[in-house]
Amino acid sequence: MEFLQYLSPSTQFVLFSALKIFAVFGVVMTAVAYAVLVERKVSAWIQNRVGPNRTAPFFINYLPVIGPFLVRLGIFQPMADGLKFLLKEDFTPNYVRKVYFWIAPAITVIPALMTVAVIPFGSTLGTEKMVIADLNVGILYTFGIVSLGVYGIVLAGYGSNSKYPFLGSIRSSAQMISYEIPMGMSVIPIFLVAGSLNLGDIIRYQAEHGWMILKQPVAFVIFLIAAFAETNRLPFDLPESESELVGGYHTEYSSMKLALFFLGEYANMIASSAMMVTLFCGGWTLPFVTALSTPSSSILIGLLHIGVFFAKMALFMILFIWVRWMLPRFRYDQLMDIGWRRFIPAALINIVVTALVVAFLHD
Amino acid sequence: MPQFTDILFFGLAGLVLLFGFLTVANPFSRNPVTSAMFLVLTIVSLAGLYVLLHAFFLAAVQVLVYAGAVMVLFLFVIMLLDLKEEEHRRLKSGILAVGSLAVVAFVGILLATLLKAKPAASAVAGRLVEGDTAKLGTLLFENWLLPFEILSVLLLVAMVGVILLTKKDLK
Amino acid sequence: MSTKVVARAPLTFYERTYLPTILSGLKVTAKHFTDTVFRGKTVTMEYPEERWVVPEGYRGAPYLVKDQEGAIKCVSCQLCEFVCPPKAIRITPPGADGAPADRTNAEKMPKEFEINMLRCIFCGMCQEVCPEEAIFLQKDYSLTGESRAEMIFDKAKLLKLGGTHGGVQKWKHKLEGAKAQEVFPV
Amino acid sequence: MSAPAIPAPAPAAPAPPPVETLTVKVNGKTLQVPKTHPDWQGKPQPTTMLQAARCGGVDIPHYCYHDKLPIAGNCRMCLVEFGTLMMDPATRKPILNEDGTPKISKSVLPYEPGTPRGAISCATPISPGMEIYADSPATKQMRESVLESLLINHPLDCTICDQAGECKLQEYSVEHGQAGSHFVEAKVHKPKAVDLGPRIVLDDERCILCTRCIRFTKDIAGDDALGIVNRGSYNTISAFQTGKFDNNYTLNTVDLCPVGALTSKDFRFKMRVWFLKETKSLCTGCGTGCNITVGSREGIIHRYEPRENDAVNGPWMCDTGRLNYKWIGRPDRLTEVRVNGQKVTWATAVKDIGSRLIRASSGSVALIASARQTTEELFLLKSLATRLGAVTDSVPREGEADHLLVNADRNPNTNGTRLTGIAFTEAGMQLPLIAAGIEAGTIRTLIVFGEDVTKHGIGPELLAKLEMLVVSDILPNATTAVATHLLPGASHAEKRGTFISVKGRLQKLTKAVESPGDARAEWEFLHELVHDVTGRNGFTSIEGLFNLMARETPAFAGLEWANIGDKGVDVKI
Repeated sequence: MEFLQYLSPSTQFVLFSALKIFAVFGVVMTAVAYAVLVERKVSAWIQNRVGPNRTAPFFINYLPVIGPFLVRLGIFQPMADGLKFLLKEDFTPNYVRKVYFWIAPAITVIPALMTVAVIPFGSTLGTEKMVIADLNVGILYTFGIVSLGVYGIVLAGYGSNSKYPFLGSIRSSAQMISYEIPMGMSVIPIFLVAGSLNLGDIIRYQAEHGWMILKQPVAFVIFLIAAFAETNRLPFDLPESESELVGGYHTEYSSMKLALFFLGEYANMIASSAMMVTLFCGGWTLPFVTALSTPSSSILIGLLHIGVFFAKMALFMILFIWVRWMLPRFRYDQLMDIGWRRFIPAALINIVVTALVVAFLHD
Repeated sequence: MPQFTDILFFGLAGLVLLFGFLTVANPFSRNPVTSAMFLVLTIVSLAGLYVLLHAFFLAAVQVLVYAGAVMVLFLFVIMLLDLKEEEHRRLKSGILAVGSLAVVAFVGILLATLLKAKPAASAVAGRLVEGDTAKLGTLLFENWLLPFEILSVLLLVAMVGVILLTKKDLK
Repeated sequence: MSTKVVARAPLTFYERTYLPTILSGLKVTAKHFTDTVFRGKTVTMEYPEERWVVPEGYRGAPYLVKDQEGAIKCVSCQLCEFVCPPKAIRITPPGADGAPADRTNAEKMPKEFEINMLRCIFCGMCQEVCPEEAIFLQKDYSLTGESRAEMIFDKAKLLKLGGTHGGVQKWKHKLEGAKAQEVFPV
Repeated sequence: MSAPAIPAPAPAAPAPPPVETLTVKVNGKTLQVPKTHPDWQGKPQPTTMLQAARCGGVDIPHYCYHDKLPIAGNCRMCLVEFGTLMMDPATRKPILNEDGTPKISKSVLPYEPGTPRGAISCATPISPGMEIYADSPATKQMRESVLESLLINHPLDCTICDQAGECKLQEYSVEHGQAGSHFVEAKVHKPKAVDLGPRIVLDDERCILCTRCIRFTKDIAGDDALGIVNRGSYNTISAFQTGKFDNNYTLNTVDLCPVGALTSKDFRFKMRVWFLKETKSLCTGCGTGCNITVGSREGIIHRYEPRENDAVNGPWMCDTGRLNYKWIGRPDRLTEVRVNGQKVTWATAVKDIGSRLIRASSGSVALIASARQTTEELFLLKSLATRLGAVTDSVPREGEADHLLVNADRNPNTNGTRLTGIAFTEAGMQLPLIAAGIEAGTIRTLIVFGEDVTKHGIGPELLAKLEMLVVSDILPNATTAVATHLLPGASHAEKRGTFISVKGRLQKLTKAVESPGDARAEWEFLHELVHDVTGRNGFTSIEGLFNLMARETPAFAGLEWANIGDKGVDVKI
């Protein structure tokens, strides 16, 4: 590691940023693949089924006990799924609007992955901050990018040139715009309390003053439910709603293009989970353990911080998945009603009350 | 790295112009959805320019509000209205003349302003270095509170007007 | 019949928070989850290892059967072909100079008998209609093939799969009856 | 054949003479029934009860009775209970009831007055005031008993019987029979699959001894070949006199046989009759123009059957015509359009022929049509020839006539060639002229439809001299082998159109099966060619084409396709 000393600061910046991007990208992709597995497994278990338990690569025969156990858990299923998506026939119906049909999956995935850039997924590793871009307007960046995600779905519905995808995309654009507002409003009290838009600062604040979820439970509930709506997960998966719209916006898609939509959905879930961990659950910190609530000095503790962060994130992911198999889909008018008539007023009141409290306490 | 930012600036500025042109006069497609999409690209490129100016807040808000919300509603409306490809309109000489006049006038005013502007005019931007939201807030709510409030009242009036216009049966 | 309109009770505030439904949902899913994971209560049948017990009266694939003497029972009357709703059965009759039947006294036997198992809907009409008790729905439940052509079962395959099914052997009885009589004076 | 001809629909036909009628009651319904009906020879005979019931729309089941055969009255199936007017022996006047209706005496057994006595309705003439009880309980019981008796020795092997599906025994068992039988003894087993003649297989067990076949062979075909031998339960049909049953009308006995005793060797075990699509068509074996029903399944013709038309063939047809269908499904049928040996599309070939014909000088074209083509095709060819100034002719085909149906003229449409003007008086007169023209080089283009001209004086060496040889045919032959333009045609079972029999009966063909490959009905491409060459309206439907022809040809004046009907109309020849 000595040679790093001789590099200029900007070169180091580029080098470490690239490293972090690759690492985060790899981790997110893997997490997406295994989130699908967890989804399948959890759904199976909730429904008294077994779930995927067959995929076994050739080398598994050499592992005596652990091998069959891993196979039963379906650990290798994501590889088979990925391979299948790659090898399936990529069918483009001849009536679609080709350009939009092709770029829509990409537009869905890119914002989902870009959101992860500002998440501080650890304290420091050596001297390097464990965040790709330490923006002082981090949360606004996230909202900006997330709001672009809707284009993928809208264009998929438009490009498919078919009625069910179109209905799905119309629903989704309305739904996502509606829920961005309460979501954005729900986080304002956080910044009022923490006094910064920088996500690192917010974690630091929580390490010192306790988790935000305790101080802002209303904001947390609104954010959580809005996150479900933003990621098109049940009970708000009206853009897909298999029972009425066949498959919604991705009805006409197949093969890798379809896979990209799923990738986008799960990447969004991961990003939302990460945001909730950061904003409400203390990020990489753990209360009552001093070593884990202050920026690390050693590599080991740094890695532990990352582990804590991912563990919290995984819990939220499981919540996302669990809710999907627990609740039925909302009706569209109910969805809109909750968004506009419940959450927006609630978030507004929350802002006002928090602002008053903060103002009086400061005085 | 001044050269690098310069390259970025000219690249982004070029993109803004290109996408802007494609928004209004796309030689390849007369599809309104395509125009809207190029407008989104224009807005995103513009946000890139803001980032170059270190106005991160503005950049984020630009993307969030215009690209993320306003343009989605535009698309929504275009799709719901089921607009077909625009028909080729014949340009009438009168309209063409008025249009050209407007362009010339606008460019003229712009050039005049730019020529008059002194480098020191970017002092405000200098104060907002690193896109500090706190400073922006102070500026907005202390120096220009009245215009800000007037603007918000104006928007409220517009909203009320829209509700009045769309309401079918008024008592 | 008169209709009675039952007024729907208004939701209480507690109910309108959706919390009770969410909690009861959580209870149900959590119970099933723990049942599956910790008590191993699953409804899944892991197919190649565990086999399904075919219930009585199950309608599987129709196959041709032979009688106890190994003769083909089908006489190519084509009633099954006629009655088959999806037109899955295709019989080629022997024609005037076809091979003689391998069963005494009944002069006719199908030259070719094909069932397209991809078309077959396993309704059992062929079995119902067969006057010779020559076709029976068996208990097969996993008919698979790698090509469409493979799923068109010909006479040899149907007979092989069908096996033996005894019966009254009416043609044999006819012949025995004829033999028992005096020689016919033509 | 001496069946009365159905009068052609003529607008000014005189009103038919008044028919003498009798009043009878069938199933309680009073009917006016003609006093006489034509018998099998067409002579008027007193109306029978069966015919009277038929006039009232009541079908009395019967096996041995057949309209066109002498009455035998041996199957007893048509037994009915009936009653006659009770007559005062002194005054010979009907005795009346108190309410004024005549008294009816039901027929009863003479020694057992309580038991109704049936009469065979096929042979009992009606008398005035007679009442026929075609569905009384007594009649029903008689039918049940007769059927049970007929089925005593029946083998019940419908599964392997070719008659199944059109078997009167099956039909009546369902309609009039009962499910069980009182007969418990062993059945009499008779010979099965007896080789009765070259085209007939006999299954004696199934025979109900109605003797329809015997009567037909003796009285209609004039070949007293069949009879019943042995006694009692051992009665069997046999070709007892000559030992062979091979006249040209044997297969009619298969149609006549109400059960599956007589079956056709040709159709034996070939297809169950309920699969056959029945299409009304014509036999093209000779000039008689017998009406037939084509039985086909999925594009394969399985049999011809005669279709009753008293104006032409009655209910019969000859064996030669009946078995003359196998060439239609031959694998060597012409299926490709070829120009100079290259496979091309119809559009290309027809365009090419048309453009060449337009350039041909008047008199340089000759056209040989076939009297096996439909009248519409001959008409199209004639209009082509007229435009080109071409010599036209057709090929005569003669054979031996017989006493019943077979005509000496073996062409089905000789009158069509005459009436359309392809051949005027004597077919084949122009053939030597055409040969000479080709020899001399004046005829440079020859159009041949459906004939092998190498067998009719225009040899391959002459054909080689031609600039263009357009040949349309169904099967390959020496002429099609040297054609520059080869157009695969359709057989009569694959197209629509009309034929005119030697007696001037214009009758319709209906399409039964699809043509193989690219083969097309000749009129379908001829109308395009005629349009290309003459510029006249090419009708894309056979109806339009026929009506155009009828307007332009004096012999067909006033005819329209829609008015021809299934049995045809007479035209002036």
